[in-house]
Amino acid sequence: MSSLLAAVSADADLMVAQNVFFALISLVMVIAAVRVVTTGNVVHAALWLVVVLAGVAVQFLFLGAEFVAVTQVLVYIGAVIVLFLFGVMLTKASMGDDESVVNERRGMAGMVGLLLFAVMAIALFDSFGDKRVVIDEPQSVNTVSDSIFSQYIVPFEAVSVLLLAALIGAIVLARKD
Amino acid sequence: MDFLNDWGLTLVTFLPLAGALVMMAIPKEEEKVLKQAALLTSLATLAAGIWLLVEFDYDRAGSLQYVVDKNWIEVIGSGYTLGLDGMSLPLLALTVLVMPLVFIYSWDHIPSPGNAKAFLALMLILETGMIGTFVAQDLILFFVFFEVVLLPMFFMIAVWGGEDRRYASLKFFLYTMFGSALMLLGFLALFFLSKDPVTGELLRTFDMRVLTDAAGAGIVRSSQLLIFGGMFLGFGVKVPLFPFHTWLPDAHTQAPTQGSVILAAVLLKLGTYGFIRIAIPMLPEAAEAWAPWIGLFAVIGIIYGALGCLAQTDMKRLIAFSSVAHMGFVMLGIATLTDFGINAAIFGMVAHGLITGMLFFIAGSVKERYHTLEIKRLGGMLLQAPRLGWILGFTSMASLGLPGLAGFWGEFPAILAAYQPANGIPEETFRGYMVVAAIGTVLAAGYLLWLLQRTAMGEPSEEFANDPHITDVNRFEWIAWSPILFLIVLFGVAPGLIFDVTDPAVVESLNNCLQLPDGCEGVAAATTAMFGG
Amino acid sequence: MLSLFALESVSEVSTVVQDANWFLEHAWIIPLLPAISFVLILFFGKRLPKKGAEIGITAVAVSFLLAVVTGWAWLDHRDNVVFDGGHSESVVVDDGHGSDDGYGTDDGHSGDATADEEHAIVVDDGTTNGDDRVSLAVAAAETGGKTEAHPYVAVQQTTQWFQSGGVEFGAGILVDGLSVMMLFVVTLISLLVHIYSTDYVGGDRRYTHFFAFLSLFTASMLFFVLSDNILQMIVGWELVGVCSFALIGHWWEEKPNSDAALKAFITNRVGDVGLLVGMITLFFAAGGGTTFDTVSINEQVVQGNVSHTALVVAAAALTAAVMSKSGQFILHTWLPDAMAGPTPVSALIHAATMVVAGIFMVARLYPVFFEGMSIGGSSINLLSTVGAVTLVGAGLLAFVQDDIKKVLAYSTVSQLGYMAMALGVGAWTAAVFHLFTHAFFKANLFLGSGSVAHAVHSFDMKKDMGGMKKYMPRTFWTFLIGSVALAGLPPLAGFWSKDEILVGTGGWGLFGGTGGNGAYTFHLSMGMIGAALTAAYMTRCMYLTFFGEWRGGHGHDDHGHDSHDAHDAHGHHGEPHESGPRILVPLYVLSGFSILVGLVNLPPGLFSGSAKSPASWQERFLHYMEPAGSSYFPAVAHGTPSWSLAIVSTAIAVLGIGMAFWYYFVRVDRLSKQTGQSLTGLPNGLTSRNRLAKAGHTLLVNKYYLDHLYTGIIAGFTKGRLARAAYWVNQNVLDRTVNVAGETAVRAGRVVYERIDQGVVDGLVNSAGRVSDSTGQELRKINSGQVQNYAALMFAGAAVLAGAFIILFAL
Amino acid sequence: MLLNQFLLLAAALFCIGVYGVLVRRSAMLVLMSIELILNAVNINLVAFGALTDDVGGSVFALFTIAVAAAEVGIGLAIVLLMYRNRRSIDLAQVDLLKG
Repeated sequence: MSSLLAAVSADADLMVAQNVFFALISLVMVIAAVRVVTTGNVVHAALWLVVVLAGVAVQFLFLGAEFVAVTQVLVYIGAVIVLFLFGVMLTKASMGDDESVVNERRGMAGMVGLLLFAVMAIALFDSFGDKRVVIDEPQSVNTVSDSIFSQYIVPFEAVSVLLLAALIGAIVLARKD
Repeated sequence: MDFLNDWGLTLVTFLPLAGALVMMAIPKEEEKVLKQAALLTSLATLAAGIWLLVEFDYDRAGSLQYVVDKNWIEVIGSGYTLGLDGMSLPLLALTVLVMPLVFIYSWDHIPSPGNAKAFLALMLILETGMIGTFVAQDLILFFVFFEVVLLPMFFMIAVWGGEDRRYASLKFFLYTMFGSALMLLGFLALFFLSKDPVTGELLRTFDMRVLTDAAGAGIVRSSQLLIFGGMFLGFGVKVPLFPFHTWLPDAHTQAPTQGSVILAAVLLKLGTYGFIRIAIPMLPEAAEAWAPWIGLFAVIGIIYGALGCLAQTDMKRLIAFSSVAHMGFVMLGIATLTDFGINAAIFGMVAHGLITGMLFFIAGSVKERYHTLEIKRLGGMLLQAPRLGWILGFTSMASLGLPGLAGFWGEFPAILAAYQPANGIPEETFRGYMVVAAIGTVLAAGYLLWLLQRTAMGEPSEEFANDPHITDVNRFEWIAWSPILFLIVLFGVAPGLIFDVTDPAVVESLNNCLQLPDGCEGVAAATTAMFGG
Repeated sequence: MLSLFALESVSEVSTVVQDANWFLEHAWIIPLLPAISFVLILFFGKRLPKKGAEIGITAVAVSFLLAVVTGWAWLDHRDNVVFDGGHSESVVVDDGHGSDDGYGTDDGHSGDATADEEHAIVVDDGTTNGDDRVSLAVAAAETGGKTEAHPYVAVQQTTQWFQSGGVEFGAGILVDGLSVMMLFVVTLISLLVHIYSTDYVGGDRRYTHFFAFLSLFTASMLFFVLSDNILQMIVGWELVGVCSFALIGHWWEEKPNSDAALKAFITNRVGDVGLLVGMITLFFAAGGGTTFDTVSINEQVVQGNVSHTALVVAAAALTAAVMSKSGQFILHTWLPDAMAGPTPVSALIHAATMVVAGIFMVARLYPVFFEGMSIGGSSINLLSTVGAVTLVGAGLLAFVQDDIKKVLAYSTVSQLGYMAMALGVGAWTAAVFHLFTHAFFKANLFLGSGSVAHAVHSFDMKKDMGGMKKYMPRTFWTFLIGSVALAGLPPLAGFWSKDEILVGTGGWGLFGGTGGNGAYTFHLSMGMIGAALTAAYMTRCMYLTFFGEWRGGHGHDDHGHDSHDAHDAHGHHGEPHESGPRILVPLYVLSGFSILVGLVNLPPGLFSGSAKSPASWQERFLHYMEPAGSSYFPAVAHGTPSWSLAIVSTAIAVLGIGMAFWYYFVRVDRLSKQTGQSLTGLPNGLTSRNRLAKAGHTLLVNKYYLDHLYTGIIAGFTKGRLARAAYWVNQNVLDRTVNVAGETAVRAGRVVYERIDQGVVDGLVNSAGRVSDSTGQELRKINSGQVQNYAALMFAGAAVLAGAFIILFAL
Repeated sequence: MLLNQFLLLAAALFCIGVYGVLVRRSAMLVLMSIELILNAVNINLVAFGALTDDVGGSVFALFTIAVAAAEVGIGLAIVLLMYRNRRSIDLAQVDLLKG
């Protein structure tokens, strides 16, 4: 942790506000994420998820990826969450607190999660100890769209086909007959 | 032959996949058409393979031919690079040959629960994966093909397998995935660390030709050892080398006959092929340091596999354990790091593929007739199904390394090579291995003849004495088996057919440092000094 | 003293040529014919009128004729080949050169590829014989002035079989006296056995298979004896082993037969470990890691270019191979069991040919043993001791056998012990000569026993034989000739070869007998004991089989396994009768050989004074067979035969016969007549006699109890306690060890499998799952079918792996 | 700002997501946990894009969002189907793979 603290202090004059804000958002996100996976109420979980997703959008803004942040809000919060809520209603999932929402694997899963985090943290400190992200100006939508439609046109087309396939697949699966 | 040069390998690799796609379009009910389609595809692949074999320039067997080199994933410097040389040629030939035979055998042997379409299509995908692995000359491409093999096999065991199929398939899958993960790490490390031996610049390539030429230049010894260790685990699991072998008996026992045959005939060779194509040429120094350990595990495997065989009560499981012992001989040949030993290893791979594949065919047919593979309950096969019994006897003899049949030339030269391993490897240790391996041949004779005696000789047990289902070898079995039987004899009498092809390629692949008096360590010291680590 | 280095001056030269008589160059045809016959019988045999036997017999007959002609050509070659100006030519063979460009174009076995294999050939003008080189001195002296220009020159034809890792694997033939002799023996006995079998196994359910394997065996054995490199020897060695396996287990329906087959094969495999290790050591130590060529390896050894340690290792390892293949103590136990096979097989494989493969191999690689075992100038070594112990041990065992084939089997073991001992003491020619003579009389005996068994449907001498002389007079006479030859009475074959072995021990110092390579006194005495034993047990065997009254024929059911099929075809159950001509003719031929072949190597000084011209009969065998003076043979010394030794050894044999004769033909026979039964021994001979009361009278009646001492105590003890103890040791210690070793291997396998494999190794895998599964379920539990479980394991595994690599790489 | 702060946040989200995937009995909640994981990846992509000043990171984040939408669509359809067939979306009862 010492390297992180050192780095933070060195950076303090420039980015204090930004860093404080980041810490706050992050804290909220982590708490919300924990609630997503622990709360007994499915609808509450979906709402906590909204908080996390919004936080992620803010993080995108920190990183200067405005377009991504906007898409995040539109697609995730706008569509995906709504989809989830529909799903909750359609499957008549329990709306109230329910102790059994978590299975008996809790201990092991916690250990796995902590272990993973530890490993990643070590790896990250080791690899990117004091790398800095410098955001001069936000990415313009222009650059993003330019590269999507030139350099990344093939993946883009692939994604569109994938979406189409998912669309058809979802219909086929959910169709009542 | 421009077409062949440019498209030959691509054709032979993806033809089965194309066939599988075509089969998707055929309705499930048309079983006959599906079988024809699958067989035709594999025969076309065989034809393409033979064409490649015929046009192959055997005078230049040491260098890659039919090379295709196209950009693929530029970002990471990975290319669509294919090539065929004397090292991969026998294995390619083995693959394209065995697959049609498996399809012929499948003609009236679709295992329960049926669904020929999926079964055959999976096998075709498997074929693409296997051929691709043998011709890929780019690490990422190699890895992709290596992994492509995994899924069809998993499903073949999990869906068409025996009673304990889920357990076996999962074990197979997890074990192999575990190995591949480490292997991939090794590949990545090679990508990031390799330097040009002349200029000292970072190579940043997955091209196996370039990496082989670099031969680990610029990578510090400790890293080399670790990278080799990762590959050792990855390939070793696939081989399977002694302590990593426990998935094999389960997978073999539970897999359907076709799965066992493919597993034994080709899949196990992916691991050993990886050793001789990637691990050793690219990291000769580490190979030298690891060689005594590989040799140790190999000879333990030889004895251990044989002892395991002696304890078995199930015929298929016995054959599966014998694979551990036989692959031990192959690995012993590889561990010597001499051209002689590696030639023997390649021969051993082909021979083991043919012989053990054949044994699994027989086991499948026995199971079909007797509905059991318990050795205790079998007996008198020579009376009830004399031809099947004689084929079992013949194949057992081949498997225990009888001269004049293919098994001998994998086994004997490997033992021979262990007398004098490459420079820099402790000779005394390997001479010890040589003796142990020679003792392994005694045990091999023990368990195979014991199997033969208990299943084929004597009188049939009362249970099966008058069973009308026990018939002799049928037409499809003859068609599927006779090429294998013929090749076992042919390679036994004329081993030069394989040795002449592999020899130049093996010599080419072995880094010169292994031939120097001090072995690789001396050279490594020099290169380290040059690049400053 | 003899020294290796004495040869150095000459043996830069390799006395091997390629150009020779057509038959010598093309000796590879001889094994090829039976090989073709094997394939033909396998595929077409059953459809032929004689079920394939005709193909086998034709092929072997042609091979035999070729072998005879080849042998003739060799005799000519040996006497007349002339060296001049750095190349050799055969002065008598007209087509020797004419065929040069013609041969080999249609076949891979010989041909133009041999050119690069050419050995340098330099003039050997005969003047290089060192003063101290006894062997060459003898050879030179006996061949006379003219033939000094005719050193021993082998014929070699090699072609490249394949190449791997810079090592050339050749295939070729090495034709010299030894291989020519073996060609003759193998083809002749194989031919006779083929003919014999048409009657003996006639009507057998696997008649065709039987002949197919006989052909394959003949081909493999010929391939083996002709091989010019050690790899080819290994190949041939293994192939004859597998034929032996198939033929011992010919009637595999009965478990004892398949057990015997397995035992034979696996015991031989144990020896093969030695073979592999020894041959590989030779390949690297003497072949320089580049050549398997027998001649080159031998030359390197002869020239002293090979480290002594390597030779010791190689010789010791190869001795293990000899012990298994040639039935030497302690690996001999398979050979008596192998009698479960059909009798013709026992005669061909387990008496005359395959079991001598070990002896042949030692003879072929003699320099290795000579140097490795330090045979010259020593008085004991591994090979000779193994041979000596085998010789006496097996001889004792032969006493207590009731099964006639087992008597012969132990006898074979014992005689092989003679050969191994002879090689061990440096008497090369004697060993090979004994191999030669033994092949005939032992095949004769086996086929004779088969003839008897064919008549009485059993091999049990005590229960089913006796008095066969009356029923089968012809078989009786041939068997008698074989027995006398085996017992070593002059002038039959066994005498000459046995005497030479005893001479070769160098342990005899009386009446002008000289030492050979060392003073092997112990081995001489063992040889003497063996001679007495052999004579005695053959006498017993003769009595039990052919004398007294027939004890069979009272409705017993246990036929010898050998003959059931054959019998049902005959369908008679009356008195035994003489066998048919296809059985008798081979017996006549072999009897003839048993009488005569000893004469081909008469010792010097016999019958023709001191004249040692090629026309004389003295030491012809030595002259034509022993490659003394060639570049690939060590400088062995030859003992000088002595009359005294010959007389003593004969006396000992006669003594053995006499004692057994007195016991059976006099005592037992008398008692049989008294009781009216056909007895096989004296009932309670020891205990029912001599109480103190009538001591004096009884003492006289019993001729001072000398008889008692001889027959009752010495012979009885030898025959009873000692032999039984030896047999007990054999059955309970050695055999048991083999069995226990097998059982232990299985048990170890089971333990390894159950405890370690299923417990530890597999357990490790399983516990990896268990650790991550906090509820600590068993492995099956992770296979709960719940995806989340799998996912948990996967993530845990990934985390652990990633962690491991971070620790390894980064930290 | 340090690169690591984003990466660590992402790692935390990822691990929480993994925990959720492992412990949740309701298929719906598992899907939500998967969303957490995907978002963690997105943060990483964008962070690395910002580090190298490359637009590729953002572009791939967009692709991931699209793929995630598709995934949620299909996933929900499967959950629906499961519910229709079993009247439950409890994953503990889904053990078709059980051997």
